[in-house]
Amino acid sequence: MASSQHVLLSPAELSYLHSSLSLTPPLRPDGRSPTQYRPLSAETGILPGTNGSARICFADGTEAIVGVKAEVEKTKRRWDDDTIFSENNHHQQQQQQQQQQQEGEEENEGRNNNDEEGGSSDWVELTVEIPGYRDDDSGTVFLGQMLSEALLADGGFVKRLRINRRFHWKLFLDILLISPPLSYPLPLLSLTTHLALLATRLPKLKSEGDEDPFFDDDWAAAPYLYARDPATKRVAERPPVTLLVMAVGGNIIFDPSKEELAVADVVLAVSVGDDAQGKGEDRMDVDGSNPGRNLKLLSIRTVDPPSRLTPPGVANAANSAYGHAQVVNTGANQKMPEARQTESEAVEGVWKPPRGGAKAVVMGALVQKVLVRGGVADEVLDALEGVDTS
Amino acid sequence: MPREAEPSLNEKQFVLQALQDSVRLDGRELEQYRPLELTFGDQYGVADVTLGKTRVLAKASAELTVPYADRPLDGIFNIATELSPMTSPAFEVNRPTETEVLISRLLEKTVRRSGALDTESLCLVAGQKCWSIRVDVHVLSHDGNLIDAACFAVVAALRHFRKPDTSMEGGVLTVYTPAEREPVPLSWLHSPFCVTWSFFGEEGDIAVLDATWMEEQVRSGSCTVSLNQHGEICQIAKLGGVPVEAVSLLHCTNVALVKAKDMSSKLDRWLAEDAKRRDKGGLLAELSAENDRVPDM
Amino acid sequence: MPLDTSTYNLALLRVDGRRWNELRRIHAQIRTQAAADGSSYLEMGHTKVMCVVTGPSEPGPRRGVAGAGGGGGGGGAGGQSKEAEVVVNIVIAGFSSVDRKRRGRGDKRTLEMQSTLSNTLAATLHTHLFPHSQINISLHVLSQDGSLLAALINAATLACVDAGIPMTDYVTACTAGSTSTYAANDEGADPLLDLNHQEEQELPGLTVATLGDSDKVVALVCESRVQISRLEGMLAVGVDGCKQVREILDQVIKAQGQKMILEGTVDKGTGLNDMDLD
Amino acid sequence: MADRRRINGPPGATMAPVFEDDAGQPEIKNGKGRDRAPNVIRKTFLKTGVTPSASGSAYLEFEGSSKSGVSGLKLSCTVHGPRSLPRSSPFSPHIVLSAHVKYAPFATKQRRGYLRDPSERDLGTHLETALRGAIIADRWPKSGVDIIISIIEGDQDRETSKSQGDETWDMMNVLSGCITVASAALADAGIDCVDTVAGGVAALVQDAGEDSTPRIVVDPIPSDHEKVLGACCVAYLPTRDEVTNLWFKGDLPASDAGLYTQLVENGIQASRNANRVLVECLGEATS
Repeated sequence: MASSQHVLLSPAELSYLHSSLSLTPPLRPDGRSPTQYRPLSAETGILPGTNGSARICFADGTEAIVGVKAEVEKTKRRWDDDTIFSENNHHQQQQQQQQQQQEGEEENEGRNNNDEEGGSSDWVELTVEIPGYRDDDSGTVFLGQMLSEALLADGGFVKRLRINRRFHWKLFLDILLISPPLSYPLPLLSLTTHLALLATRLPKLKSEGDEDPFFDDDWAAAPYLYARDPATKRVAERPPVTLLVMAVGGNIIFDPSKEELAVADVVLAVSVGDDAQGKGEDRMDVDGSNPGRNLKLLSIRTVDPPSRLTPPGVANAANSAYGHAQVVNTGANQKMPEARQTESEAVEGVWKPPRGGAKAVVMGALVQKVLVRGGVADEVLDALEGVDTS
Repeated sequence: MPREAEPSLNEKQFVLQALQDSVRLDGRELEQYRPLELTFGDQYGVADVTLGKTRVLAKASAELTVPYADRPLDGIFNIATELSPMTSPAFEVNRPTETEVLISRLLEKTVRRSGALDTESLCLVAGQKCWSIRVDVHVLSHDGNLIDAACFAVVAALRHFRKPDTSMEGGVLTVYTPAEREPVPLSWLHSPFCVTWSFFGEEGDIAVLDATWMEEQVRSGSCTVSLNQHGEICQIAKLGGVPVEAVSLLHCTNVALVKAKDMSSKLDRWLAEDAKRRDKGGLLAELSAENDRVPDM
Repeated sequence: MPLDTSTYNLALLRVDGRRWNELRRIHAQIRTQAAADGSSYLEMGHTKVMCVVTGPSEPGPRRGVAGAGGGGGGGGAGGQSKEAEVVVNIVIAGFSSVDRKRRGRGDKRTLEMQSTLSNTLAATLHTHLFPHSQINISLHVLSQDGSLLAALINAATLACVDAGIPMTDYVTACTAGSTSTYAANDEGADPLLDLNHQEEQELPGLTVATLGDSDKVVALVCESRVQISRLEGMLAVGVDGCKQVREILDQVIKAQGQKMILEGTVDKGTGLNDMDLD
Repeated sequence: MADRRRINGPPGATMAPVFEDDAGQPEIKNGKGRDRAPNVIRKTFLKTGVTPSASGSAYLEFEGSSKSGVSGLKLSCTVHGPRSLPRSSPFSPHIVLSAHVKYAPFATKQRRGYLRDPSERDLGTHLETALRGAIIADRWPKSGVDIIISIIEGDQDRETSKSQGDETWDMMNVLSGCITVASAALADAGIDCVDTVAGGVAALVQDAGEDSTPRIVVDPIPSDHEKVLGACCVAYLPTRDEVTNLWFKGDLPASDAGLYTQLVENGIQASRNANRVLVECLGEATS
């Protein structure tokens, strides 16, 4: 499932799209504003057989289902972890842990201790299924890696899966795209995963310490993976979301459709998390509206813009027996940094696939636009908060 | 993907029309098999089956390995099918075609899932050591009805096969070479055989057994029934194709039972013949009780 | 955990409280998905499947459709054939069963089901009307509780109706089993209709798919050992079950059609006069 | 998993022997850090034309750290093409680029199988993105080029444990090496590019010690530092001043946008350094 799937658009159509998207404000084919997402309907808890599940339908008909299943797994001992599991050691560990809690999670002296608190990224297994594509297709792998990267980036997520020193939860995330991939499914899959994780509950632990874990049978007592604030019923910390954002001309466009991607200059997938730390009580009380979040940047990936693979248009002037005139022309233009722009402007209305990369400044602007307080990431998280995940 | 040349329209028409009149190109009755031949190899567990021009070779082998973690008390039993380009240009190496997947599934369901081989008897030390029995099926020549031939070959190979004898003493597992101890046969429970029906025509009212390659090209559906000599169905697979009246399917299974019993007795006879041939002057003959009494005479 | 069949003999009730000839609850919906040409959602008891049909359309560039061939039925490669190719793709979600089990793309059981579905549907769809094209059927299994193949066939039929692909009749499927084990040749064994997962594990059973309300069997799959004498009873119950399923599916389609006419999504055509709308 | 084509090892796990450290090692473990200036990349060896049978090829080596038991990075890249596409594939107005990255089974601590795993496929996709921006693809319609990279030695510290999650950071270094070596091999194959693209890595690291503050270093070796807070890998075209691929990972507060910009700038700096090596190497080859 590469972003570079074939787009059946003629050079003339591409050229029209490009110029209309480059206008200020840009004119998108479906009439959205540059930062607007496609309208969506979402529900959670649709699959009783899972620990958490969610389904999102975008208005254009693309639909995804995510199911989360958890299993108890024995934590692997590492070769350099020479602590023999004895009662003595056990106490020591507990003391250390207590001590550590007092000190906050800032400092950890021994490596051993450090590992106790952390987890391994093997504890999460994420699979993406796109109908019609093999699961080892590079595009599918890319999507899966991108989503798991965001989830595991800060190492905080796996900590939630720890049961005790010897056991942990192994979380399986199965992400299914139900509809045919009409657009690059990254935003859809990311939002659905976000909701599914919010709805995920793990059985309540009844055992104590490091004994073999056993759990409360009562599902109603099962705590959420992402704990709710008991008073406000709000989720304190939220799973990350990955936003797809592209630049075309001078404009920045969010949640691009397949057609819009076909003329993109640069496409970025930006994962952001909502940092719970620093989110004080004082900011919660403002009449329900969100006073802004402490966003954090978790990962950025460049998505290969499919525009590079579009067929070029041929200008009337160059449309003679020898098309070489154009190639020579581009060769000369390469000396100039703005070669691409000048080329496309040179012949009005003739599509030319972009060449080269993007300025670091442009990429920076894209990221900035995502992260800025009250920006799109904030909006998306706000909107997702509206979904009932209980 | 390379494809086999399809038969021409005229050929198809000819075969179909002949079948309408209950005539087959090779002069057989509709419910008649081509001559079935079986040759055992020099080694134990090699069976070479020919069914008309179709020829399938199966070889059984055993090796010691670790049982699967989730089934510590069971041995491992696998059937590997290989349809090489030698058989037909439509088959490619390392890329299972639909035919190959279906054949291997059918064999698996017929022989493995029906419990023909007692996998528990393959386990030597629970969770640590077990036999892994593997049957490799090689199709040498493809003239239709691969499934029946392959199934017969697999069953024959497994029943002919002898695995090295082992003993367990004080926690020490010993595997004996054929020279030390005569290899032992597998613990075999029942012998299932596949019988494949082919249906022809829009209505699927002409049912034919043991279709040749040409007939398979023009058939509109097929149904494979696996049965053993005790009259148990091990598997039925009519995977789509032309709709057939339920009553005629019942008739098909009943005829298939007769054919399966026939195959079963044939295989028993061949196995007995082979055993007799091997016994002649064999190690077993020397050590048998009758020999002991010779000096007394 | 062996199924306690002794209780069945006492009360003639099965583990989930059904009688021998009762179907589980079937809930179905069509047109669940706006972007697809046809779509459906089907629940048979706790078995839940979704189906999306795309096409008939121009065969896309040969992508690595799951496994080789992807269960391509219809006949020949899509491009040149005189009939549309029915390409079926089944995704069994990892979370669908009680214990998570991941099935890779090369899983032979899935490939076999794909091929079965493709050939089953090709028998009823008028593929000859769409030469050089492809009908893509993609199925998602969200939850499994027995009778999986039957549910897949039913869901695919519904989605094909929704997609408006001409077909001879409904292909409906259900499972049938028998209370006897393979060894016991007891004559008193009852046939059972519509097996759930537990029954499927313990008892012999078969999946049967029939065309319309005829007795014509399109697909018949039996994967367990059973006495040949049991077959007739099981088959009869199964075929009868298929007819019941057909009625249910027919109602679903009619209800959706009615709704669409009332909503004005489609014009009330001439052919619809005899359909009674209240 | 089901690798039936090769003769695989026996079932049941075998472990490579682990030798105990010399006495006194432990203090070095945490005490010994980076011995380069923050803006200096490791010494790099690059040579083109190493595989005569390929249209283009290159070999790249990063110097290992001075610490014992730390291997450098060794990459070899071959480029096949431009060549005609197989007849079954559809028309393409551009050159079809496919990048294949594979660790040798012995390249890392953990043995790699013969089948590509997700992380290798992921590297391949990143590499494709980085190179596609550099290649002038429309000069070869209906043709394809295959770029095959084998990682002969992965950049890994044998003494750090697997569960420290360092592998993810190692991948960035490997990717930057891949980009540079592939660029050299493409040039060797004579495939037109807008510029030579080179990879560079910058990371925000925290060193051991009570009072150390996070700092930005280029070309980091994860085991040299106590903790890596974030890193980015940049593929950069110096003459056009453009970035073809950006991969960032980590945990940065959004409020501090300067940190991100600095990180990318440092990545670009590292890439410029690598580019100098690249250009020099190509110059040597042609002279």
